[in-house]
Amino acid sequence: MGNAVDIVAERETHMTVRVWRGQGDQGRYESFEVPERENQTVLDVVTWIQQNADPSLSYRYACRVGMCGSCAMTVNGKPRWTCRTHVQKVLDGGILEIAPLRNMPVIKDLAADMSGFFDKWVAAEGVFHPTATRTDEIPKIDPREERRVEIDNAIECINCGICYAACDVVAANPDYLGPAALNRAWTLVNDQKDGARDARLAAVSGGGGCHNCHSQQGCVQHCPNDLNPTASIAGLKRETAKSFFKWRR
Amino acid sequence: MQIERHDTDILILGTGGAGLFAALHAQQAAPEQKITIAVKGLIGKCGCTRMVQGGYNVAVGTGDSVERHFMDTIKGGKWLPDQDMAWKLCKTAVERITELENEIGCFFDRNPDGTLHQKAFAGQTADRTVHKGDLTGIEIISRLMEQVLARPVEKLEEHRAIGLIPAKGGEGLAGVLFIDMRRGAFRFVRAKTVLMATGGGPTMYRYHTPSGDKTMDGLAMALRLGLPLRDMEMVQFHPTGLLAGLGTRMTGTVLEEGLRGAGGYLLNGDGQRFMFDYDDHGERATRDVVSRGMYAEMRAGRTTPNGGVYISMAHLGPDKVASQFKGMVKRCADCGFDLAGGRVEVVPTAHYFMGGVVVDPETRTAIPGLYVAGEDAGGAHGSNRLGGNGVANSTVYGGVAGDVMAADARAMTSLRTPDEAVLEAEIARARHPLTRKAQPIQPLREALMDAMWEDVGVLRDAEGLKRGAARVAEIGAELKEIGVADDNLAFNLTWHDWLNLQSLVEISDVIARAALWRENSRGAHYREDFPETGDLESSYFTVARQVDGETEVTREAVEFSIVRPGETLLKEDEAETLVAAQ
Amino acid sequence: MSLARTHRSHPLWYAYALHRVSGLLLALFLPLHFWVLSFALTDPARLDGFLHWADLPAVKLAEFGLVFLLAVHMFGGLRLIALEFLPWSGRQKAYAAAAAALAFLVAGLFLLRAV
Amino acid sequence: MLDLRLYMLQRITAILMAPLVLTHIAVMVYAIQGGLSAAEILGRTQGSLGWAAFYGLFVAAVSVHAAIGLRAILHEMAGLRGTGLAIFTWAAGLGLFAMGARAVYAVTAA
Ligand SMILES: Cc1cc2nc3c(=O)[nH]c(=O)nc-3n(C[C@H](O)[C@H](O)[C@H](O)COP(=O)(O)OP(=O)(O)OC[C@H]3O[C@@H](n4cnc5c(N)ncnc54)[C@H](O)[C@@H]3O)c2cc1C
Ligand code: HEM
Ligand code: SF4
Ligand code: F3S
Ligand code: FES
Repeated sequence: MGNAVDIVAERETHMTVRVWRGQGDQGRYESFEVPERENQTVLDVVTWIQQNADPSLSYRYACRVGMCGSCAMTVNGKPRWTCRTHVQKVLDGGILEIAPLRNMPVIKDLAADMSGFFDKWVAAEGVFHPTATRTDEIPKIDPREERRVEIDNAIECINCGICYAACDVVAANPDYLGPAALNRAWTLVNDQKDGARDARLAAVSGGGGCHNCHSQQGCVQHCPNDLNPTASIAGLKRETAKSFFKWRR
Repeated sequence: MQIERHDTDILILGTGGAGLFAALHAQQAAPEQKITIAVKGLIGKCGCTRMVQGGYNVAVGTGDSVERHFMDTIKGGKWLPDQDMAWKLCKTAVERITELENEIGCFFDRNPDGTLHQKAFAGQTADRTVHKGDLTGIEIISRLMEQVLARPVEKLEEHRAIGLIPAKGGEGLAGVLFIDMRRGAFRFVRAKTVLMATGGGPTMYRYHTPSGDKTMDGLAMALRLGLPLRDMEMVQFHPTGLLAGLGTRMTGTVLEEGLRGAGGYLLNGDGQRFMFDYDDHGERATRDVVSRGMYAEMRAGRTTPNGGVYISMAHLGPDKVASQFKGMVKRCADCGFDLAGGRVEVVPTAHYFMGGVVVDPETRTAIPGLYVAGEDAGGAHGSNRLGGNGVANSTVYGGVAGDVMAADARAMTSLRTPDEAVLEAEIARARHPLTRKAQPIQPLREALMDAMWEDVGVLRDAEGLKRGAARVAEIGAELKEIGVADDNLAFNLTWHDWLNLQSLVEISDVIARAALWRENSRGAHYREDFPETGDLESSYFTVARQVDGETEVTREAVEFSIVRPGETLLKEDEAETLVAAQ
Repeated sequence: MSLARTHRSHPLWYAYALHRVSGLLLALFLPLHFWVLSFALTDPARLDGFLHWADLPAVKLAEFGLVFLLAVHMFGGLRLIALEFLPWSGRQKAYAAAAAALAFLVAGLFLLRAV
Repeated sequence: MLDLRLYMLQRITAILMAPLVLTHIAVMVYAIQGGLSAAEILGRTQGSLGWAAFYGLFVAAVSVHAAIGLRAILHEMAGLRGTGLAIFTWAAGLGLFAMGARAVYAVTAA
């Protein structure tokens, strides 16, 4: 065992990692030399720096397997889940540049404040409104039913905020609810068990609603779970457009 | 020391299935009470409930019954479970799953006819596990999180509980001391009732599955408060943890159970299948059996380059594997492994902690005002937890705690006055490293993980356990000498690493002692020097508590309040199992 | 960090940018266009002056640009409306490329006829 | 800052304009050959009710459409909001419409 580690140490190659450091709006990049390993994610690199080079480095993670959506950062310019991003996949000329997620206030270093993201989730009515109680039967629902399939395509969101960081409308329009919240709202619009369809359509039709999306599709491009918020938002646009004509009648 | 003070009525620690359910139920039952939910990470985005893959056990399938679910739980726990708790778990799960579907908005997988799809995990005699693909936890926690976010509940995110503070006269719990992690400041929150739902988490082993925020803080706090902890020797190992080498957080993360179920092979370093040397069921044997087989093979030196064994799926057809286990294959691929076509190194990995605070079926503890639910509470699973009973347990008892706390808080007119001496002592404990010279902490964490893995792990004996306890004690002493730079305490992960390690050391010591104390082999606990199960009729469970700074372990007889060994609740004409043989 | 290394470096973001720039330029050009045409009422000779000026090769090229902007904005806009109102198609990149190609074609035709 | 109403107006005007733009481009491609002259243009359009309706519709639609488009751009890229944004939108729409209407009148009035 000890031997194997020594051999690795001898041949160790390093990469240059530039890490954003700072609190609030104040900050700058700092460089670290980090040993390369065969199995190494971006989160491992960040961890290595905190454990070996600079104990004051702040970042956030929890599950380390792509389920909790806590560890997203900007890696070489792009938003990514760092626990599931192998370094070799993103290393650019031996350099790794790591910054906090875009479009959210920075708490410190690589940890961003996600509260605005979740406030909008609620504002978009991304919350189920029951029509039955625990004493009723669980409804029989055909899993192949069209609306169910629509939901299935969009439901596996881990609220990581990556799409939110990849969208320029979010950056430009502080009221814009953003792709993840709207994506969730779309699943609920299709949910036969939900009782707040009209309220939800109204919630996504205001000044920050789905109609502000310009179909940039950065959200689709970067979603680590291959979800398609653009399609969901298009769905909301369609449903609200229908209601637009209905309300007028 | 300046601390911020803050009052509430109902305080909840943790936002897993237990914490979130408690918040919802408390809010529904007593909307006039102020409810505060505090968590080490972000609401709903930490802890293990979110990581649940397989699913949720509940007896709602055709032919299945609460009695059958109960019997499986008792047998799975090798007659050690608290039967009243196990019964309430199985019974209330039926209501809870309906609540999740009808009130919270979860949607679990359906059969073509629209009814719930259920499958059988190992150790179950009916198709009982409700699930959402293999991402059941994300569905449950995301939906619960939305409900809580939308309600008037005070949220203290990235607030780490570090001490349970008793009342001055000792008549109950006064409140909880936190570190507001973002600012690095202390905050004391008083409450009439406090739920501890911090989810245990055996992350003191070299290989472990739970999320990084779980470091036994809750049980360590309970221990310091003098509460009795039961079944502390019971650590469940999952056989197939990913082995990706040192220096990566991927190592230890779980590869789905279904891989073995579907016919995956475990191969030793020489490429030979070995599980049939240990058990007739081969790779399909239960978690504890497979873990032991793998451990024995590894100890015999027939290992892979990183010291584990291989899982190999390729003989089932890479395309088929890739489509059947899409998520798992993608996860491996992201990290550079080819699960569908190649071999992946695996190792048993610490997964779940059956031990916990002694509670009654209403989640009450020995201290008025403190309630415990979820993985922090002991009793429901005994010596082994069935796959699918974990999330059922946390959601069932979280809800129970919310109801009970709401009623109890209503009956109280005032908050308790804290014992300032304990408060000061807890602050001093947390500040201790800030008064020492800064040094790296990780080597010590690794030393602990090695000690626990090697000496208090899958296969145990007296000699090893004693050695393990000594190693843990030494690490604890060394930790006291290690400092953390105090120039900026805001979001200072290194300070929290220190505190994490202290919690882990405190509980590791209890695990080693309890394991040494139990001189037989039950469920997850296997003594090579005492391989027998022992007499079922005189089954006992271990109880550990700290008295004057020393941990004492005693035993208590299991009360067979519902069914005795050899008996069953199933009717005579009922089949042994409803699961078609595989 | 260069544009190529941001979240923007994918074809559909460029398509978005093109749609915005073309819309903006058209909206800026429009008042000028209206102003010139109104000379038909007030000062026909001046209108002719402008039109002859438009015979200059450089201006022809600018006109090609205008037609391209109009065409690419229209095809791009139709693409967006299709995306929003028709069932989802996985070929968004192909449609964006087709919109740009069609616009080139139309503008090219215009240029060929103009010279 | 688009709500449902503005969005619908912009999409409806866009769809309306698609055939108009195509026709407009077709006419240009046809007319450009051999150079343009005022007489040629006016000869085609003056006194024609059809062309007056065509361009009248075009101008109305484009005023609404472009004003809303510019509104979004100004909000997102210049941070304009509230009353300022509303005033700008109306000004842009009415201004374009006034200029456009005058131009249509200029080329189609008999
Ligand atoms: C990978 C994996 C897969 C699993 N699969 C299944 C399965 O298929 N079926 C099943 O039944 N069970 C499964 N389990 C077990 C199940 O997840 C747990 O039993 C259950 O979710 C525990 O719920 P909980 O609410 O008690 O704790 P958790 O969900 O773990 O939540 C604990 C919470 O407490 C917080 N916390 C911790 N310390 C502090 C502190 N000091 N201060 C404040 N907050 C704190 C944490 O951040 C977290 O929010 C799995 C576990 C893992 C790790
Ligand atoms: C057939 C004709 C047209 C179609 C189909 C069309 C379509 C569209 C669509 C769908 C949008 C919304 C884009 C978004 O929200 O992302 C848009 C925006 C816009 N359009 Fe048009 N349009 C047409 C003609 C015009 C004309 C002639 C002008 C200019 C005078 C114009 C100016 C604008 C502007 C300024 C925007 C805003 C761009 C942005 O928000 O990024 N459009 N157009
Ligand atoms: S839609 Fe995708 S990128 Fe956006 S929050 Fe959900 S999982 Fe993350
Ligand atoms: S990136 Fe933004 S603009 Fe729309 S398509 Fe996605 S939300
Ligand atoms: S740490 Fe949970 S998604 Fe990365």
